[in-house]
Amino acid sequence: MAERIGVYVCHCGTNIAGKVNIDEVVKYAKELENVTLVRDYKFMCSDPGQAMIEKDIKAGVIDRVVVASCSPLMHENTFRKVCERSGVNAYLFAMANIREQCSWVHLDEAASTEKAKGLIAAAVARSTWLEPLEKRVVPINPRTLVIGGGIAGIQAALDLAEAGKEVVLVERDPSIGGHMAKFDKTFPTLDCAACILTPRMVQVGQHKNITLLSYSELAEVSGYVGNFKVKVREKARYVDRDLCNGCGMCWEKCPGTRVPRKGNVHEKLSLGPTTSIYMPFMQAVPAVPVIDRDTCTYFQKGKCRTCEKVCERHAIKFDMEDRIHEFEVGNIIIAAGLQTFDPSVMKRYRYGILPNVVTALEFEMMNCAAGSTNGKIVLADGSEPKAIGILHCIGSRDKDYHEYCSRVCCMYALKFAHLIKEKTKAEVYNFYIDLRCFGKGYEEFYDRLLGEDVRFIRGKVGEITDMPIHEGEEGKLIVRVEDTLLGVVRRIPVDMVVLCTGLEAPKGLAAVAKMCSVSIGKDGFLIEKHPKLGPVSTATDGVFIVGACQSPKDIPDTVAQASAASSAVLSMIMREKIEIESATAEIDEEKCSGCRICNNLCPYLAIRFDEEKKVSVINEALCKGCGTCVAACPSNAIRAKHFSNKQIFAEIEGILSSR
Amino acid sequence: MKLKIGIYWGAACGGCDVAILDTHEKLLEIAEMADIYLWPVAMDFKYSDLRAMKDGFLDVALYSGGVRNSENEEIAKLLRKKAKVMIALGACAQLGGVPGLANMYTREEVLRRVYLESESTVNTEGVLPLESSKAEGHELELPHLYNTVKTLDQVVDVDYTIPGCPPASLQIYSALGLIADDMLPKKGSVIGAGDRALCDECPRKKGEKTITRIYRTHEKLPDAETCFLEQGFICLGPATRSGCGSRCIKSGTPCRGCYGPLDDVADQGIKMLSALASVMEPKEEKDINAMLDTVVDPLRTFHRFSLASSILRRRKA
Amino acid sequence: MAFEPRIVGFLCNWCTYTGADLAGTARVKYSPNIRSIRVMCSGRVDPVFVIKALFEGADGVLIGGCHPGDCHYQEGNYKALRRYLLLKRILPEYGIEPGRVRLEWVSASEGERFGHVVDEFTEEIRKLGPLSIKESLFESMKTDVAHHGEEHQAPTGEAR
Amino acid sequence: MKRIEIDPITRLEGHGKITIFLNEQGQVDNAFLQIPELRGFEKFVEGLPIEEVPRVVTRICGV
Repeated sequence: MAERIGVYVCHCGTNIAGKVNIDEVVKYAKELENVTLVRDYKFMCSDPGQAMIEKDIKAGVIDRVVVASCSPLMHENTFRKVCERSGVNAYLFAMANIREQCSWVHLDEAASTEKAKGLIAAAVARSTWLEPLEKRVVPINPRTLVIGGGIAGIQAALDLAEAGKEVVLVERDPSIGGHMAKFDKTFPTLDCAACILTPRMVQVGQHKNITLLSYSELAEVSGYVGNFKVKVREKARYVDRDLCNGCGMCWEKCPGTRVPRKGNVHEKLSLGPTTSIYMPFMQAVPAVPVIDRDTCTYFQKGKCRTCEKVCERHAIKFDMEDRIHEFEVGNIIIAAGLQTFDPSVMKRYRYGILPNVVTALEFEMMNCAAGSTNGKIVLADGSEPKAIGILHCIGSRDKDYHEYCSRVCCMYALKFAHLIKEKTKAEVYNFYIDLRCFGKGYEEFYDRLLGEDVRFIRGKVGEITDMPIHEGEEGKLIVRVEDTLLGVVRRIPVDMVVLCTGLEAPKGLAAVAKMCSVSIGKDGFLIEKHPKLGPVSTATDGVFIVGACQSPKDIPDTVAQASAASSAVLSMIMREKIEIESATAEIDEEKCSGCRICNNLCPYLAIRFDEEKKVSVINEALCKGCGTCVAACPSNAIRAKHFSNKQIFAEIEGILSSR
Repeated sequence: MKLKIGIYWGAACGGCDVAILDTHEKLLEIAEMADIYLWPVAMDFKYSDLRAMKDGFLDVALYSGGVRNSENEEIAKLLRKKAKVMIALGACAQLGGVPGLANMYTREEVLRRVYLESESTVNTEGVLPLESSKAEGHELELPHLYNTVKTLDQVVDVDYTIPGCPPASLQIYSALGLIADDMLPKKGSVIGAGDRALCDECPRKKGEKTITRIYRTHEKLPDAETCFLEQGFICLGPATRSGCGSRCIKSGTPCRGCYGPLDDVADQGIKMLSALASVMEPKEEKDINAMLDTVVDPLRTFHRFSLASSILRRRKA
Repeated sequence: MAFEPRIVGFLCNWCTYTGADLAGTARVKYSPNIRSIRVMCSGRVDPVFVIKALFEGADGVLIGGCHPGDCHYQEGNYKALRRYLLLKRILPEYGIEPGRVRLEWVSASEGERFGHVVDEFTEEIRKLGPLSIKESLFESMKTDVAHHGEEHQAPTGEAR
Repeated sequence: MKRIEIDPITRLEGHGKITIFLNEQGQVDNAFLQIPELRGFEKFVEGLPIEEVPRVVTRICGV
């Protein structure tokens, strides 16, 4: 081999020279294979030290550089830059750490000198096998994709749009607004949810920098930070968005029934509008109705088209089809939100069986002035309840369901208690495990509730039953609970039970995560880059996560995260370009057998299986160069750039070459 | 010009020779392209014939079997001298093969077991083979049994390797074709086999892999369509060169590694060990160990054919 | 001369290598018997490297990674752990004490602990004595000589 | 005394040599069959998982 390696041994004043015999080391290094020259100097990192290297390179004496000095974590970059400006690729530089891991930590001079020799021999051997690598700088597309149009997505989209950056906002439902749009009041301030949310929704709908794709789902993501290619499937709503003026004639005349109506008031709660062509809710954005294909008389039976006839603007388009939109974006913010726990699996609470056992979300809708009860709290038969039990931690803090705390239930339970007290004369019982009122103004709100004649019973409810045993229990729901403060089992008759169902990762989140190369934790939520220092970033550069899809969160925290993510995205956009890892892994297609050992190993999901070629492929833009797949590949088809087997083998031989 | 070929077996079972014969009617073509000058299992030549040849007389030598004793080494060296191209034929010559497993023991342990302790041996006087002995006044000599089984390339310079235990017959035929047509690749190459691992030709469906436990053959009936490894059966396919035609896989048995490692893989067995450990599910030390308890006999499993060619080559005495 | 163990360390860039640097900055003193190779993640440590190091003359090998849950690459250290535990099961069959290979989680802030780990490991290896794999292989083949042939070739350990 | 070595014996499985000693009259005085090959299967099948044994011992003879 014709490598010409220059070895530069640094004294670091006396830091190295005081413990390592420099002359001996220099003499040893001169004998090593491929070494053309060896020099030593007081401070290699100083300007004259750097100039020494520069001169030797420019004189054409050497084409690779080894510096034996401090840790690469200290000065690798310094010397790489020297190489670069002298015309040698930065990756042809190797370093021997003879200070932090040698002269500073050992007492014996002879042993330190021997060790220094081994470390230098290793660096030289490694250097022989190093290969030049390209520094990769990629531009950042200033457009951002926001997935999810709840309060998190709305906030992030508006932050970016207001800063003058384009945003594509994708929402699965026909309208943006998410869960917050279903609430009446928000804790602890009791703001009216609609009053604070609606203006923002409208702003999103009208903003010139926001492309809103509602009733749409993410179909495909490819590419990498700064340069993602995204496909979004917009489902056919059969109503032309540009023509519709939201007059309401269509759904007034629609004979179809999206949901069967029965006598039970509660059965309508979660279902919203009932006709087949419907507006999701009155403040919906976009304010365009949707036809539910599954119940539409025309789609099911072939005739009707009543809506089409009554629409003066001819906005109904029965021939509309799903559309695929393609975008290029630089960053992605996932604000996919949450779904609430389905308590029907907890048989003992008899949700779905007893008519007056409702979930928290149903109770929210009952309270919402725009809901089907006009905000009145009523039993299934329409009458007013005399006592209501609120059960905390349903599906949360429960090893059988979700181990985590859902973080919002205590507070919304208190809010419910307050609303009940405000709207009815009913007795309110809160059955809790612990009350967690940790946010700003939360504890104060709890304190206020204690003064509102609300009863708190500490205990996890064992059962809800309608079987009376004692007098006064007939026609009631009986809450069986161990009052752990009194140490007795109690039976408390109520008329209505509200289950404070926890929050969980929404359906489809895993698919979105996979498309965006984000990992999912055991709890089903997305995993952030660092729990403390990278709460909205992910392991994949250019992909950010906000709100409840990261973990259960209340509105203030969600909004804070959304703004954090949008500022992180802005910071990316402002840089205009970003340098990405060069020392990545690559798969030699000619060698890959398609065994798929590596497919599950990559935390960044950079490895994909090409079904056509039957080989695994690494997306080098996603690869961070950890090398795990390389160590696993049983046929050495994967190569780690800058940490190849050859380079490491050479280092092993070199490091053991001195006594 | 017809090729002059010599075929020899060292510490081998003769399976490689039979694989040559198994080329069936192609054997006639081989006979047309080559004249055979040595092939103990099939034809009558003596060592004296080999010694009498001029150096470089043979165009090709095919050596199967490992190097287990002084005779093996001697003939290997003789063949090397007499042949222009030296080919290691089969797993034993390439990797040491199954007999290479003796490297887990010393020469003495092997001799003791075979001649003194074996249940079927009656040897009341405790006689062990002697390299030179006197019997009824006559001097007799036997080769020296080595302590360490060696691969052919640990003893002589090998030009090419045809892997397999045994090599697929058609692969031998095609490799001989390369020689006859003067199409040999660069020295040191493996010929008569694929460039990728066995999974490339394995007909089973392969998906992402997360293995929760290892099964032995009697513990579970394998699904006939899915990758063995995914089902928890240790299959060396991912670490083994293709070219055999997935013989074992097609007869319902996981690959055991006879075609040896891929190019640039320093240690087939350890590499497979790494791959397998990588796709195991457990994360906690306790769970990992519980799962590893289901990996029986790891050294011989990962190094079924390749112990003598592994980096460490043998058990440390 | 008294036996001085030679230990090769494979240290992950983000935790153990940084921790070892911190030991330096804090002037923690520990035995000079370890020589480290920096890799980006303990997940890069191929068991073949460990075997190679032992073959090339290391008496012990230390693999250093981030604590579980702290891996810079999320899960590389778990893969390292599984490979290490399986490798340990094969070593005795090679006649190598499993204690010669050790995996330690040392974080970037545990400079002092890094020193302790090296000191402790060095003493353990010292007790086990020299490994001398190559020498022992030579020794095992000393009598493997063909009658008429030349000496067998010395093991080279070249990567094939 | 004349010594004739048939080495190796061929066209059969396995390694062998025959050494024949002739007396002055050219008659066979003594003949020895020697088996120079040993691989040690007896040893290295010890402790092998039982399902592996049939797959290993088939390598005793492939003819």
